[in-house]
Amino acid sequence: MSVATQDTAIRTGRVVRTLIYLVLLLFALFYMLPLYVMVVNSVKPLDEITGGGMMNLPQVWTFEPWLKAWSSAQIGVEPTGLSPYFWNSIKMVVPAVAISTVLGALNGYVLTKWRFKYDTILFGLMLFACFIPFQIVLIPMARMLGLMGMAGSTSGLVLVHVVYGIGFTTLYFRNYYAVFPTELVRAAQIDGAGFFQIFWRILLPSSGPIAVVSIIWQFTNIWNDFLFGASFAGADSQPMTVALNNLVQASHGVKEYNVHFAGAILAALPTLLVYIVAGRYFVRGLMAGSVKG
Amino acid sequence: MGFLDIDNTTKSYGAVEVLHKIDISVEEGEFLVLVGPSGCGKSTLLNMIAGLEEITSGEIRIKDATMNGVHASKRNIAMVFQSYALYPNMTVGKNITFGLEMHGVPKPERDNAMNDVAKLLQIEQLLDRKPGALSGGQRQRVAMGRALVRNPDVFLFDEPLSNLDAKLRVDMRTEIKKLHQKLGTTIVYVTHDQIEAMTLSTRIAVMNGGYVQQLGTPQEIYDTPANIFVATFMGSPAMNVLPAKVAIENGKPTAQVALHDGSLTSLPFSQDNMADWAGKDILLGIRPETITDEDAADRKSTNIAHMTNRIIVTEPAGSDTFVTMEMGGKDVIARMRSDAEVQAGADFSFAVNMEKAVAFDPETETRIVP
Amino acid sequence: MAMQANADFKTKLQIWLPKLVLSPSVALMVVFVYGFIIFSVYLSFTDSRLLPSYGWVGLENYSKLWRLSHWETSITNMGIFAFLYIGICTVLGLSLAIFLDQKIRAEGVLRTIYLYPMALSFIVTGTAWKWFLDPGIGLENVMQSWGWTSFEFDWIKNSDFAIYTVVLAAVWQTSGFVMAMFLAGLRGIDNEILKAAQMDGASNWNLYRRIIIPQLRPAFLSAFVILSHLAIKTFDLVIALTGGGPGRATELPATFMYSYTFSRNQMGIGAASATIMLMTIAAIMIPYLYAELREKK
Amino acid sequence: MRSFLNTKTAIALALTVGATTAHAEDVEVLHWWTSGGEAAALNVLKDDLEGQGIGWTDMPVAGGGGEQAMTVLRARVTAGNAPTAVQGLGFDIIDWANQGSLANLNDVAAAEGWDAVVPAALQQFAKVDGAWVSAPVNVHSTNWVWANKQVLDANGIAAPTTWEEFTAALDTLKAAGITPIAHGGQAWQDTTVFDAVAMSVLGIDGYRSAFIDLDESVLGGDEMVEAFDRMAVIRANVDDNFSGRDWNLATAMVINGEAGFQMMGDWAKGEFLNAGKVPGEDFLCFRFPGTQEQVTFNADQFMMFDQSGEVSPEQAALASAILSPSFQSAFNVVKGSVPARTDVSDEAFDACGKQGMADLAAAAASDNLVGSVAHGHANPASVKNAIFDVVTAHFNGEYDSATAAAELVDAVSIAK
Repeated sequence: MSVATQDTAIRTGRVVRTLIYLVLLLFALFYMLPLYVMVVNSVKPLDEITGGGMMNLPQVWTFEPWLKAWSSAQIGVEPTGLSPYFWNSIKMVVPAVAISTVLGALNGYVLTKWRFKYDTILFGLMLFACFIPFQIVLIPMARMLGLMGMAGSTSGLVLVHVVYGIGFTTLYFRNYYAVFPTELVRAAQIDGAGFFQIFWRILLPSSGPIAVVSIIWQFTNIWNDFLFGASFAGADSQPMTVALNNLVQASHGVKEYNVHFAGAILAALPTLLVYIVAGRYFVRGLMAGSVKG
Repeated sequence: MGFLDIDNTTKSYGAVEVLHKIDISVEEGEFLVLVGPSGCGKSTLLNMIAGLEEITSGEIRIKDATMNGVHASKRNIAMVFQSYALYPNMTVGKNITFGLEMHGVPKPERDNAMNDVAKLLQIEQLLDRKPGALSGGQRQRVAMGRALVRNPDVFLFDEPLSNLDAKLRVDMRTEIKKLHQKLGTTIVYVTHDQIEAMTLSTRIAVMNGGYVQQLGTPQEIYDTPANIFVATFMGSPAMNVLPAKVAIENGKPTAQVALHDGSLTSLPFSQDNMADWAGKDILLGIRPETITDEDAADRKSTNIAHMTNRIIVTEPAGSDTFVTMEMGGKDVIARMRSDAEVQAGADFSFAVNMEKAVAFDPETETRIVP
Repeated sequence: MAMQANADFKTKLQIWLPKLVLSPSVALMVVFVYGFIIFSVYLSFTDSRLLPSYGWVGLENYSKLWRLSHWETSITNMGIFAFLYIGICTVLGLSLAIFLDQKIRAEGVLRTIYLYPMALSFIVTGTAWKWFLDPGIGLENVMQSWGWTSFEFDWIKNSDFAIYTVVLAAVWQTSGFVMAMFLAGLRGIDNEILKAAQMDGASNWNLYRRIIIPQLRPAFLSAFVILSHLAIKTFDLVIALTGGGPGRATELPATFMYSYTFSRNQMGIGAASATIMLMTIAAIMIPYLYAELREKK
Repeated sequence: MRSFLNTKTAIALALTVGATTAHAEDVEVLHWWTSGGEAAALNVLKDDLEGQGIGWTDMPVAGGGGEQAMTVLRARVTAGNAPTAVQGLGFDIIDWANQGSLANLNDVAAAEGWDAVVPAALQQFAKVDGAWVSAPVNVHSTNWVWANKQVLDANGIAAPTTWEEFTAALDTLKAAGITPIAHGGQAWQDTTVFDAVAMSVLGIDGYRSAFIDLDESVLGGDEMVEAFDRMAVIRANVDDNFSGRDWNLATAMVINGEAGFQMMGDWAKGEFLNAGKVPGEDFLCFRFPGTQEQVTFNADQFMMFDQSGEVSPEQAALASAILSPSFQSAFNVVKGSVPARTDVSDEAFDACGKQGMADLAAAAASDNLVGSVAHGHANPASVKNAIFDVVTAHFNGEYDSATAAAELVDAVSIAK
């Protein structure tokens, strides 16, 4: 395990250890429960679901709902399934995460290694910006996007997500770079490295752990966003969450719960994967950055 | 005009002036040590020479060219940092040649330079390792290698030995001195360790509170400290400074110093001008090694005073034995030969080499110049 | 910035580059955050309804706002929710982190299980939660069908308890993340101190209470910031879980603001509630930020 | 500050000039009809337009009975990027028309004679200041009761026609151990029931003065207290698990015979039909007792957003297609509603549909057709939601009936 599993000095007795395992397992069950409900019901035929017993394993296993959710469920007037929206989301998330992470890294670099008067106040303002409730920015943001000719486009959505992500990415990188030795920067300056060379050659190669935290955070938030996606996307750039909402919220007619669950899991798959794959670096990244005083 | 001139230079942060009108001129090949307690401004001054901090007023020149506003990389200087500041993501070789690469030196030349330096510092076998895999001493060598490879006009060292253990520190100290003698480069070296300052330097600037307290050769600094701060900062154990009154005895000025029982002893000055201070209070500075047992008194000295005083504590240190007594109401340390028969609580007869004693004006705390 | 006249262009550029690099972010922040906040505060003094309009009405929207029992409900709910959510997440996160730090065998797997809810939005898990909490088909039904016939769990249908189901789901989502923060904090503590304390005869309990937990202060602070920010922004969760019901029993300021601004065409009142929310956030965060950032200088 | 000033002028600009987005030959349609049946019905429209060489850019945003779509619409209009056509309901249409955002469809309307075939009560929401601004798709009537015929027969209950008969029927069912009323505890469902109940107490005139004219003496009057008392009776006949339930799950309870009645708009019929039930045989549809004369309605329409100062050919084509009798029939058969024009043949409709069309025509003729509060056809959104708040709070036991009536006056006055 790559996370620093240190040699804890704490010793515990056998009974206590058993209890600890029990508690940990119990909570694991608690955390798994909703996912279990979703998975189990996504592989059941609809009549088994409406017949009750949401916790029961399927009597007949079917992967039809998954196929339907992906490629043929009714989203709008076209039975396209979620797949085209999946790619819309990817096209939005990748640049937005990349740009906000790079900007956050540069900001953190400037705020810790190139300090100037009032830099702390500036950082405070950026941090406070994380707290703005998104509901209040919808209308003015729409106007700004319209003025910039980015309304209803993927680039507009990228901009929105970058704007409201910078605060967090800056926070992460600033805390991380704050403990990065300033002497290294000075040594590089004397060696003749410029502003960007220092960043690129000296700081960035050591930024892996915090970049993982920033990417996980941003990826999750942007992928899961619904409000901005619904409000600022055009017909051909609606992200996955909006499509999922259209699938699940359809107001009239039979609710195909199994398809809804399959769709929901599909919509969540990328973020789940990110957590499972990169999660092991996550604690390490937090350790290196955001929980340091 | 020296090789490196620090001319009337000050540094302020906002309204707070932290360095006050510093004037130092360093000749080519000199080894200047800036020494002082932490917060005295020595590192700030070094950073200003390096171009890492701006100069608020005044001028810094290297080879007669002003360095004000010149970027650190364009000053042809190299610096060795306290933490070594090795780039953790690069190999030792890369660390050494990074500066050359940044200055656009072609790769073959870089490799040659790297090999030369590695040979000089005996770190050839480390070139492919990452800094994380090196010991403290090895890192230190690499850091020096990185500075050497640039062949700069001035080397700057910022407390380079403070992270090493005691033994290694002494070894590296010698190593640096050898390098300096071999290469003859100009060095400015910051330390808070007065022994490093004394052993390495050709000249020392003792700094405190943003002022250069004294600038001079190690000997000058040691023997004729400009003031009490310099006197007590340089030397270990520190110089004893005790209150005394000047009296004229037999036409010669003497210092009247109270012993442990309140009785006065007379210590005659070698400096005749102390007669001007007759009847006044002064502070008398006596280095511990100038108070000895009678047998160890400096035979070349023309002015040995004698006194008997009670020993409070003895501290055998192997080569010497330190003895604490009370003089002028202060603890005073004397340095005995290790075989001197001293015993705590007993009275003992001391020889004081008054030729080396200095006197300070108690008001200004500056040395009364003969 | 004192600049020497003889500094060459490249050096000058190097001096200005850091600020140049920071400036796009600052510009974005000024326009898209603070500009919008000012705009929103301004709207709260206007007669805006469907769309922004600029007839000045003074404090009318505020006086209307405070007459709405609905607003009071959402404020009270925010208090209950924030208190319980932050409290439970912190305690649970810390406990799990401590347990997980005992050289647990399947730590990697468990950690991932605890963390994954953070990856899912409530648009994804909302239906599952609704089912689970619904007495007719969820936990109550399952327990009763397993033979525990007296088991009752109908909070989501009960105006007085529904807010606690919101807390439950919110805790489910973020406590794993808080656990990760504390785990990181625990891993950062010097083992020597622990050994020393054990030699001093400290029991495990005392070790944690007196030595370890006090050292986790930075983790506590980070957790507090992240949790309070999430608490204030809680929106999807309520919409997905209860829609603000039963009645208006689980309305929170964010849902209130949204519904007045967008569903009810009373943008002025919505903006007034947003202004009050922002002021509350500022009242909590500014002292915190001030203390945090000052310390680091 | 700068951005705000820009926004101010720019919004004014956007509203007067309008904006251009969809290609000249395409229509972009923002709607929330995403379920299979609805989408199939929309496809009829889409194919029709594509037959005329007009592309269809689909912009579905479901959620909250159109609330989510309205939020998106606001963002789109503010951005100067309004869709060509937007599904709209009642007062939302009037609000947007008053903002000057909608195109004038009078030329199409005159050419096709809409004035003559669309009921006047519906025209109130499609014509603003004498100008047609949207194309009505259908009329839903909301004061329906749906009943499981087997359950009623088994308990000897005939379709009740008065409140007394209704309460007697509820008692009978309760005694038989059947949930008398299937209901979903969501504000709009509570108010849908309230609409019918209030109508049954207040009558058409009282309903109008209370909910349309917002007359405080009626809103807070004794009859309103009586209406709330009846709501309490209904609440007492709903199972405990009603809160937050989706309407279609409540319908399923009636279909499965777990419950006797459900008060719901005509869209509930689709659920019965999907379950293979036959109107008149398996299930009954009748007006809420005491409201047999009246029809409370809501209507889906498509607002045409002003794109260039005048109606574009595509918008005209779309509007014309929506109002064509063939589409009206095809769509409404699927949707469960009745056509927005009264001259469409009822041939394709089932028993309930036929009754709905007849009721609508009769109510329109006798001035008994009135907008539904619950569905935004009686008041603007602010007032509607204020009423929701009170009705829901009362239904969930927060207020007694007298308090509820008093709160109603207060809440409406704040929202006005």
